[in-house]
Order: sequence, then C-alpha cells, then structure tokens
Amino acid sequence: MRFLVQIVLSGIATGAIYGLVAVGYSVTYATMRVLNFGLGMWVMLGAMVGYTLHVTFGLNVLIAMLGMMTVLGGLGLLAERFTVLPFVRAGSDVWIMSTLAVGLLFINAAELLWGRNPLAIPPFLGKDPINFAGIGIYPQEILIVIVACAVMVALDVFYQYTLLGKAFRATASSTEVAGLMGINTRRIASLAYALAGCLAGFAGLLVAPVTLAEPQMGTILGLKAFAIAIIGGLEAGRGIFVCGLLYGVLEGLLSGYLYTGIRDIIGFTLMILVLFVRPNGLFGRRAEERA
Amino acid sequence: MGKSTWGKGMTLAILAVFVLLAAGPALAQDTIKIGFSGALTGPAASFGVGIRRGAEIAVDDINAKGGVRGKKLQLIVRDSEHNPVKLVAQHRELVEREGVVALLGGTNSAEMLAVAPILNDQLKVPVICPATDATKITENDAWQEGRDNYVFRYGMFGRGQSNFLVNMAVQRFGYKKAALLTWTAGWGVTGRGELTRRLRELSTPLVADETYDTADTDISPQLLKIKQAGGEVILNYGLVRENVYVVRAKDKIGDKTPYFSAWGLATPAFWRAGGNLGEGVLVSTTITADGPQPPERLQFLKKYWQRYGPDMDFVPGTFAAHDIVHLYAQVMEKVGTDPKAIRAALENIPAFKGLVKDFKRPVFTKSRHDALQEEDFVLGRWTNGKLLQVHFDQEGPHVILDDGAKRYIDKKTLALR
Amino acid sequence: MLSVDGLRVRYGSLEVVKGISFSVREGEIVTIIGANGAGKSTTLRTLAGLLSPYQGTVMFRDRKIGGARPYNVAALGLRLVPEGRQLFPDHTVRENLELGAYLRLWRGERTGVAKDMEELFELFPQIRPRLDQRAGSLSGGEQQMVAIARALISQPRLLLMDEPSLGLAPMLIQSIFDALIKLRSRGLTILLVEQMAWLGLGVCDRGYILESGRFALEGSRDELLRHPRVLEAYLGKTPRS
Amino acid sequence: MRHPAAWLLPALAILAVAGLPLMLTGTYYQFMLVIIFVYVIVSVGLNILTGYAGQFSLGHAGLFAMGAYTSALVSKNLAAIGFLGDMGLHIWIGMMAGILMASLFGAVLAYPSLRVRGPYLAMVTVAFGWVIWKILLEWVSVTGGELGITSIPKARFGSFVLDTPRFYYLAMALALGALLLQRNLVQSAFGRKMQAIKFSELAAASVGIDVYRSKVTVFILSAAFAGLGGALFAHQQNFINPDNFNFFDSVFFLLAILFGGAGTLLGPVVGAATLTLLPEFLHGFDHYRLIVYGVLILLALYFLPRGVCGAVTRGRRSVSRPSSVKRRTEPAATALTTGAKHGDQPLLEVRGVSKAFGGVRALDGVSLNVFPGTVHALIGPNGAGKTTLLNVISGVYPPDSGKILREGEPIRMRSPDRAARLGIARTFQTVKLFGDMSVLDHVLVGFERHYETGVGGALFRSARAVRENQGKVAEALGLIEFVGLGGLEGAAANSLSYGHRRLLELARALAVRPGLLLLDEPAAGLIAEEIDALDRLIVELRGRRMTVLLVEHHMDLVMSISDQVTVLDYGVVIGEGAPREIQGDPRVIEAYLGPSHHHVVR
Repeated sequence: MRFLVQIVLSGIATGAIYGLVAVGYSVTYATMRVLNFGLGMWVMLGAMVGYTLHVTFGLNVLIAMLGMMTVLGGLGLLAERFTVLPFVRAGSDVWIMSTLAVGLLFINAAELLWGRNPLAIPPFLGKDPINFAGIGIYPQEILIVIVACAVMVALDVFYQYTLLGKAFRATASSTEVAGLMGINTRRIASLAYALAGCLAGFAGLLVAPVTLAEPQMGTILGLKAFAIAIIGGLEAGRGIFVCGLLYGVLEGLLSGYLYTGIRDIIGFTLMILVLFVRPNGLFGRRAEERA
Repeated sequence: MGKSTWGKGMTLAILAVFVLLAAGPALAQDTIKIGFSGALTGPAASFGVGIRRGAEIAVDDINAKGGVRGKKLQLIVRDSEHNPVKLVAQHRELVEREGVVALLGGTNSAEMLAVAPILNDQLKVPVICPATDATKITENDAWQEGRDNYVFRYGMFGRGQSNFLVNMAVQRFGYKKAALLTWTAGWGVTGRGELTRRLRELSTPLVADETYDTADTDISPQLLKIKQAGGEVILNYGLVRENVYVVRAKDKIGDKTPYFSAWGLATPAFWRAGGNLGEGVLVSTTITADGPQPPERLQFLKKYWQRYGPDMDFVPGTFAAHDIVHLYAQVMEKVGTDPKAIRAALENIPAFKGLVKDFKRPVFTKSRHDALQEEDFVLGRWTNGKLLQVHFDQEGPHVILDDGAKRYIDKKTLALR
Repeated sequence: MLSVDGLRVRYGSLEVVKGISFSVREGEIVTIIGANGAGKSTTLRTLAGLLSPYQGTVMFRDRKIGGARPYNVAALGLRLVPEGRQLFPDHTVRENLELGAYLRLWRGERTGVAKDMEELFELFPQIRPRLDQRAGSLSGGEQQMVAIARALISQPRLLLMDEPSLGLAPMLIQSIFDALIKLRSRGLTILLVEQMAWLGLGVCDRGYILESGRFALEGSRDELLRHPRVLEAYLGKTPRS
Repeated sequence: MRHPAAWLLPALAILAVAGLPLMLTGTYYQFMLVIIFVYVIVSVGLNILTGYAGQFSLGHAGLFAMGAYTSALVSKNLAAIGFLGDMGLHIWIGMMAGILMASLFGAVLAYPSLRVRGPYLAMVTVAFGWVIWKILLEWVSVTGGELGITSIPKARFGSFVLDTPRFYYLAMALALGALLLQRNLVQSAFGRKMQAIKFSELAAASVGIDVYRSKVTVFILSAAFAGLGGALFAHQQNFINPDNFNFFDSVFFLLAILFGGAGTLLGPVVGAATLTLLPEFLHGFDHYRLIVYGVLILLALYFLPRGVCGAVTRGRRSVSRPSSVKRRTEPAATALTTGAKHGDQPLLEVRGVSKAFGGVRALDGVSLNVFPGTVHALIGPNGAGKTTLLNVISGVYPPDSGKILREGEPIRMRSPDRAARLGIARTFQTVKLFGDMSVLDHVLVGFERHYETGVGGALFRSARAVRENQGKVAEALGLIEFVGLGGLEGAAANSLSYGHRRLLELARALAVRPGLLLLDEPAAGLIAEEIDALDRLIVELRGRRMTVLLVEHHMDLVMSISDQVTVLDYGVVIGEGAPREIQGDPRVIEAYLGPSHHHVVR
C-alpha cells in the first residue's frame, strides 16, 4: 500500500509536467493548425535560461521565471515569423521539419552556452523531503503539481473570461470569421506560438530542480508530451492535461509493478491502440474531406 | 522570384563549399598522426571531451620536448555521435585518408565491439581504449583465435570492475544480501550480467534486480522494491544524470542503503549535479584526482585547469588518454611508425610510468590486452565534493581528508565516523 | 462611401468576377442579385478582405482597401455578415456579440457596448433569452439574428450582408427582412447580396443583377422588379425545340 | 522519340559510380558509398509512401530495423546449426526473411496509421518506431540490447565472399534495382493510382479506387524496401545495435527525401547522398554540427520547397509518354460503348431518401427516377440539397433513411469507390483534379476498375502490364480527343485553364465507362463558348445512350439539353417535368425569386 501510494504520488508529479508541456502543443494547434515539433527543446531552453537568471545571476526565482518567459516569448515570436509563417502561407506542412530544425539549433546552442553536463537548480521551496507514514515527497514535486494545475486553471480563465482569450478561441474556430470581427488573426497566431513556447519554458524551469537541466532533457519529454497531446486529442486542453496526469501514473505503475524497460513499449502501444479506436484522440472531434 | 533564385543559389553554394572542403587533399605526412573518434556531442559527450583533452595535453607535452623521432605528433579527432556506424566509418577515414598510425578508442562499448573486427581484419592499426569497458572488446574473435589483436585497453573492463565491486561489497564490507540497480542502456546491461555472475560465484544472494531507464526521473519505486526485498547493498552501473535521480530518490524516501557504483560516477559532474546527496556513494575507478596526490598528477591537473578550467568531466578517461599518448610515443620512439610494429611492440613493453599507474610489469602481453587489472582498481568515496580514495586497515575502510585526518566509514550507512 | 471600379477576382485560373464597377452612397441599401455561381459572394468576400482582387480598385471612405486584410477592413467600419451565418458555434451568444464588439471593447467602450446590446435586444427580442447558450445550439433563424447583431454592435459604417435568407424558412426570412427595413430607417448603409430576387430587390433603393461575373442590368428598385430579364436570369431562356 | 542522350547520361553516371572503387583506394569511400546505397533503398521506399502516395511516416527506422535484425538473426542462427551454410544460402534466406518481416510489420503499422491523418498519423508512426527501438534495447536475450549483434555473417555465394569491393557492387545493383522498381511503379497504373490518392482521396475514390486498400499496399511495399535496406545494412556492417534505428533515423530518412525532392525519381539518391556525406564534411565544425544541420534544413525548406531534384526539373513532369503510342483515329470507341438499354424501367430510382446534418434536414424524403439514355437535370436554389443528393447517390454520405435502386436492384453504397465500381461516375462542383499529374494520367486513373494487372506486374513491368497499359493509353487519347482536349494530353492538370479542367474531370469520369454519369454544376465558371461546347458534348453523350444526372444553375443549358427536370427546395421535391413545364411553375418561380415583393414592401 505504501508502495502504491508512493508510485502514484511520483506518477502524478511526472504526469503534471507531461500535461503542461502537452498543453503547449494544443495552444498552437487549436489556433492555427500548427504544431511545434521541437517543443521539447523549448522546455530545455526554459530550464537553461532560468538557470542563468536564477543561479548564475542570483535573481529571485519569480523574477527569473518572468525574465525567462520574456526571452522565450520573444524567441517564439521570431520563430513563428521566420520558420512557421512562410510555410503555412505556402500551404505546405513542412513546418513539421522546420520546427524540428529550430529544436536542433536550440540543442546545439545550449551545448555551446551551458555545456553538456547536467546543471542543478536548487528547489524553489526547500530541499528536504516531506515524510509521512514512510512516504516521501519533495516540496518541489508538490509545487509542480499545484503550479501546473494553477497554470491550467489560469489558461482556462484566460480562454473563457478574457477578451483576448475569447479572440484566441474565435481564431481557432474560424480564422476567416475572426478576421471579420476585426481580430488581428496574424497577431493571434504569433501570440499563440509564443505562448506555447512560454508554457514549455515554464514547465522546463519548474521541473529542472527535480530532473536537472541539460541540453538533451527535452528530447524524450517533448516526444512523450506530444504523444499525450495526441491521445488527449490536440484541441482539448483540459483533456490533454488529464491525460498527462493519467499517463504519468500509468508509467509509475508500469515501472513499479512490471519493470522500467517495458514502460514505454506498453505506453506507446496503448497510444497506437487508442488512436486506432478513436482516430482523433480521446477528447477530439472528427473532420472529413468535403465533397 | 529573384529572392527565391538567390536563395536556391546560396543553398547550393553552401553545399558546394562542403564538397570542396571534403575533396581537399589530406595534409602532407610531416607529422605523426594519432586518431580519436568518440562522442563529442550528445549525452555521452563528456567522455569524449575528457579523453580529447587528456590526449591534447599529452601531445603538446611531447611536441614541446621535440616530438617523436624529430616529428611532431598530431591528434585528429572525430565526433562519432555515440553511433557505431559513424565510428566505424570514421576509423576507416582516419586510417585511410588521414593516415593515422595509432588510435584512441571510443566512448561507447557498442562502438568498439563494432570496430574491433574491422581493426583486426582490415585496417590493422592499434587502438587503446581509455573508456569502454565491455570485456569482449579486447577479448574479441582475433584474441580467441590467437591472431594478432589490435585492440587494447587502458581502463576498467567489465569483468574486472564487477569482480572488484562485488568483492569489495561482499568480502571487504561484509554485506550478505545484494541488490542490483542498473541502467537499461548498453553499459548498464553488460554490468548487470557481470555483477550477477560474480555474485553467483561468491554465492551471495541477489535479492532484487532493478533497472532504470534514461527517461526515469523518479527512481523511488525501484528503491522501495529493493528495500522491501531486504537488500543490504545496492550495486549500480550507470551514468551521472540517472544517478542523481537515484540519490535524490533515496533521500526522498529516506533510504540509507549503502550504494556502490561503477566508474560512471567517478566524475565531478556527479557532485555538481547531485550536490551533497552524493555524500557517501562509493565508486570503483582507476584513479581519483582528489585528496593527496603524487607530484606528476598535480602537474597534469595544473595544466588541465590552466587550459580548460576547473571542471574535469571524466577523470579516469582524461588521465588514461594522457598515458596512452605517452605509451604510443614511447613505443614509436623505439619501433617507428608502422602500425603493425606498434601493435607488436605494445605487447612487449617491460615497464611504463603513467599517471594512472606506475607499471613495474609488462603493460600488455599477447594474452592480456587489459593494462589495468582488478588489483589496480581503487574505491573512491564521495566526501564533501571530493572523490577520496578508500583505504583499508585493521579497523576497516577509511578515507584521509585534506587536513590529513583519518576517518572511518560506517558499514551500515557509509557515513564517516 | 464605397466605390468599386473594374473589380476582377480569380480563384486560381477561374475568373469569377469579371470586371464590375458600382458604388454605394451613404444611407442607401444597394442589392446585388443573381443566380448561384454568378459571383455575388465572391464580390462581398473581396470587399471584406477575405479575397484579394486580381484587378480593379476598391475605395471605402476615401481609402483604398483592395487586398487589405479582413481585420484592417473591419477596423475601418465595414462589416460583413457572412453567408451561412458563421457564428462561433462553441462560444455563447453573449461571447459572439462581444467578439463582434472586439475592437470597441479593446478601446474600452464597455458601457457603450452594453447600451447598444440592449438596443439590439429590442430589434431582435429572440436573442435575449438565449444569451448564455452555445451559439451552435440555436435555430437557423436565431443564428441569423445573432449574426446581424454581431455585426451591428461594432457600429459599422457599411454593412455587407451575404444571402441572409439562405436556408431559412419563409416565416423567418420575413422577420429578418423586416429587421432590415427597420435598420434602413435608422440610416444604416447596407450592401445586400441575395439570391431571392424579389426579396432582395424589395428592400433596396437600387439594385444590380449579376450574371456570370458581370452586371447584366442595373437600376432602381421599381425598374428592376418589373424587368422580364430578372426571371430569365434565374430560369433561363425558353428552350429550343 | 527519345533523344539518345537521355540514355547516355544515366548510363555514364552508372558507369562512373561502378568505376569509383577502382579509383579510390582503401575501404572508407566504399564503406560510405555502400551506406549511401542502403539509404537510397530505404529512401526509395519512403519516397513511394511519402513523395508519391502522400502518407507521412516518422517510423521508418523501425521497419529498417526489422529488416536488419531479422536478416542478422536468421542468417546467424542458420549458420550456427549449419543449415545451408556451405552455399552461403543462409544469408540470402536471412535477407528474404528480413524483407518479409519488414513487410509484415509494414502491414501491422499500416492498419492503425491509415485510420488517422496529419499529426495523428505522424504520431502513430513515431510511436511505432519508438516501440520497435525500445524492444531492440530491452529484449536483450534476442537482440543483444544496446551491445547489439556481432559477427553477422558476410554475404557470399559458396566460397565467393562478397567482401568490401564486391559487396559494393551488390549494394549498387540493389540500389539501382530499387530505383528501377520505383520508376516502374510510378509509371504504372498503380503508381498513378497512389499519386491520385495523394492529391484527392475523394476524387480517387470516385473513379473506383479502394483508397484504404491501396494505401495499405503502398505501406507494405514501402516497408519491403526498408526491410531490404536493413538486411543489406546488417550484412555490410556485420554488426548492428539499436543506435541506427531510433527516432532521429526516421527523421533522417524523411529529411533525405524532402531535401532530395519528394515525389521525384532521383530525389532519394540526392537526399541520401547529401545527408550521408554532409557530416563527413563537417569535421571542423563538430561543435556546431546541429546548428549547421538546422540552418541547412531551414534554408532547404525555404528555398528548395520541392527539394533539389524538384527545383532542377521544375515543370518538366510527365509520367506517361503519349508520343510512344500510336494515336487512334476512331475516337473513344470502347470507352463510350456502355450505352444503356432502352426501356421503361428506370436506371436509377431514389426512394424517400432523407439526410440530416446536425439538425438541418438537407434532404427530406426525396424520390426521383432517372430513365436510361436520358439527361435528367436537378435544379433548385442555393442550399436546396442538390449536391447532397448527388453525394448520397455516389456513396459519399450514407442516407439516413430511404433506398437507392439501380435497375430495380437496391444497392448499398458504403463508399464512393463502390459506387464507381457499380458504374456510377461523377464530377465535382469544385473541380477535384490530381495536382500536377498530366491530362493523360488523369484519364488513365479513371480506368481503375478496368485494369487486370496488379502491383507485381507494375513493379516488374510484365509484358502483360505493358501491353495493357498501351491499350489503355490509346483508349485514353481517344477520350481526351472526344472531350476536346486533344493535343493537351501531356500538360499538367494544374496548368490547364478552368474550362479545360472541367472537361478533364468529365473525361476522367467517362473513363470509368459509367452506366450513370453524375455531373455537379459542370458549367460553373465556364465562358459562353465553353458552355456551348459542353452543351454539344452532353448531347453527343445522350446520342450514345449515356444516362446523365445533372445538377446545374445555368438554366439556358439545363433547359436546352434536359429530357426531364426535378426541382428541389429545402430538401423536398417541389416540381418535376419537362423543361417548359418547369419554367412556368409558380412554385418554382417563388422558390427562386422569393415571396412576391408585395408582401415585403410596405
């Protein structure tokens, strides 16, 4: 029982991060049918830039967080303008490759700027684990779950109750009609891309005290989050987050009760099966070619 | 329209430049070339970079003293990206296009397993590995068939290291029930097999056999299982990042089980990333750079710090690469630069004074291509940011601190008394 | 207010609008009628910035808007009520109206918008009880009313309406057109595109008949209503025997 | 007539490549070139799938791995038990097994993949590749885990060992073979079919192509190439481990064909060669390797959107060569013989068909009869449900209720391709053509249900397939002549004028040899002269006893050629009869012009 609780708790912490990154995919997909295939590298970049601001420059963690998100947001605007927009305008889907290429650039840049060894970022709240009834958990892990949930709620509030959020949803529903309302859909698309980058970076800095920051940290994380975004059904933000949590717990159970090596095999096979049964994800909707 | 033509032209031009670069003739042979191909980028990069730096210092030392037979040494480096196919291709290129006469081995056991038969059957240029430790790299087909074996090693080898770790845990520390916690990637897999074999040989029960994956950030389930199974000691084969997760998970669930690790943790990167959670971890290695050191090593360290800064990524490999270059220089001074002659001569070096070890016996023999043996390995303990060598006396294992104080190790928790 | 000169629009190699010129003066309703495929919607979509003209100029309140982006056109006060309503189906009715007033709300005219919303409820009383429902769940007629309200709340200078009768039952069509007549009496300028000729011509001051991308006929309401060519444009010439 | 240089150039190139080992000393270049050959083979497979059939795969490394591991394990184990080892046959058996295993997994991958599209498809293939890679890592007892499989037997015939230079020629021959098969396939009926699917699945289905089955076939073919490449790779390296079969290798393959030019015959060669050699040229830039890669990818995507080969051969693309076939003088003799029997029984009966889309009733109990050999027009105002009815008849949507009968037999139409196979062909309101495929190819695709040779014949260009193809080309030229596109057969469809596109779509539908032809607004967007030509064409078809159901707004045309007119409004039939009756029907007039204006204006 103790064992079960421990792995479920650990799974939830991992899953919250998966969910947070995965939601980043949906932000861009829902507004402009584009995915940032290199999003994992933005996670890494968030951790790295956060390391510099927080550890190297010794800035307060909140200020470092804001500073990092400003940097990533700016990069997001640039990346959208130069590596996504030209291809979307041309109506081709090679942005799959171009966004991946940007990710490669990031990995290399990070290796040059921050070295290849894992960097430690001190936990935000305290580094001693909390122990109760023989079950241990780090304050940072609790923080991750709470903050990730808070971000999801904030995102929801943004979408549901702010004018800009409503404009985001309108653009997602129909770029054309949103334009007729006077909404600058071009700007919304850039903002969405930047927001996705910010979210990813935020997740990166949040998780780095637990996972360490290093140039390769985003590769697998990005891919898994992508898988989760797909299972959730790219446009359903909340569904994706829930999927992330579930997937984290599933992973914990698999490595706890079976063994680690089989975790991804079962997880990804399950994902293929889910898509086989529901081609647009668990929470997605159908689309067809019209005659 | 103009823009796109211009861009097309530019892209093709860049390609053309690369083609020209490649087609450029190799430099004239006024130097003696030594090749190294290993991972310089990606997750295993710190190994390759460490080896490269150790070798660079040695090459410059030798050249400053006039080189070998009046010729300068030159180190040619390639990035294998941790990929055996790339490494094989680069070995061919180093030998055939660059004309290297001797090689330093790669950073990944699979790479060396792939290239060994090619070196023995086709390229016939000797290689000495400072890092890769699968036993079969040196004990390859040629070795088994008694043919000329071009593959040597100057570092840990799997069987020796596992024997050393298990012997230490069982015989010197006296643990009765062992548990394994190994990395699922290549190095961990061989280590797991070798450790299991040695435990069986010593009839020590293996109560838990857990693994962790590159993507595992929380290893507490595995540790809990080991705890439940009653493991008295955990034997580990893995690299820095995953092991930071291990010590963190141990801290999280309040687990104090003694932790013995193979030499993947014999690098300051472990402490930098893990901090004092790494305190007390015992690591098998060929050399520790901390604590009291002989003057030659201090000299080398000084050169290293001057040139590359205070962080040494892969201590055993960096020192080994330095020794290997000197070994080659010594041999080539004697027999010249024919690779076949170098190989033969390597099996007949009566003695060699290296930084890792002062050999009073032949470094290699025909049947023994591993320079360092079990008895040459040392155990280190992570102590306040330093990997201090563990010594033994009647009272048990102890380390000597910088101030000369002798502190004994508690066998239950590995804490200092 | 709006003047269009020699407008040509193409989809790829298909030329749909083949050089039309017309104008709309402040305060009048102008109707363009024509059979399906004549190019009516294309004309409106081009004016709203959804399509780029291949040739020709479009001037709106002394500014050139041909080829401008839809949000820039909308900011000038030209509003299109698109064919088939095109509400945001997952937004509530209230949100749809807010998005209609996006630019005004962005400028901070919160109270003004609220006041105008009340006025719109008088024009379309059916909307008020539906405010917090998903727009997609409304009936076709209600959706059309919301669509018109969504355009009106932006305080447009010129309203473009694309086939407001499409897919609606005759009863509902009647109430939509009644609303149009009320709007005209308030001095709103409207450019209306309608397939149902008698309906469209009935509310206008002037009209144009579009046939295969060209104007076949233009004139005042009464001239057009009596013209035999109108029927022919829809049901063809008498077949040869 | 082809210019002799057309043969000379490739022949010289092949000779040059074959001569390379003689010029280059040492094994390094040969080793690299063999790797390029291997990657060419895999890329050819992916090119067929992605470049020609338009299906993304980011899991090809998994299929590549299946070939490599199967071949390595089978040949190694056969050698261990001494089975056929003397002859060296165990290696060839291993390679065959590798190809088979990869094909099998291709099928396993195809079934779930093809149910999904876009990013979902990308993810399924990524997941597949990932699972295979993980299994290679984890199933240590079989695959050796990360340390891989060593001492994989060298390829040999008896005692004739295919060592480095000899293996070079084997790999070169296989790579050339792969390119040849690719060319054969692309230029065959099957190849045209898969390209058609890439551009429009609906239009492809409308001529009777079973889209799903074709896609699975392409997937399996593509996997077989990947398997061959993998098997070759294993026996070249004599060592394999999972490092060459992970996600980034899948990206590499995709990048190779995108860079070289997806959907071009030589794209795989250019892409595989460039990307394999590039890192070898970057030794000085090891630390900036990914940056160089990234920048290069971006530059290539930005400035060479169709890849290197696409940029070079821009606009010169004609898959079939009409010039090699004698033109027939008699137009369209076979294609148009499917005239209907005369009779009182309707060819097509629609009985009480209803169809709703989310609460809106597009069709509400519609019934109508189309008699053989007549032109039947379906008119009505915008949104009346005409196109919906056409879509129901052609199997695009299943009706909610009601029946459709053909010659008195009820037919269950599950899909458009089934409708086409029952002899119901159609055109579309917005023309749906196959991108830049030639006019001739479009018509040849239309013959889908009349081909007898399959994929095998296509790959190996069997005599029967060639003969059949020639026959079809002749027939197609006749049809092209008939609709008035004579002389344009080599032109790319997207270079045609709008009117010509409409005619081409008609020719494609006629190639189905339909019993019933559905035309959805054929006159939309046509100028007056083109409408007259269309008018004459339909009359000519009626003269040949073709049955036509026509949706059209252009009333002059409708009234002049129709035998019967049905008027729909709000999904209900409001009038039916001869053209002259319809024109005078007040209900029809009101449906079009709206309620009389007296009600509206106060």
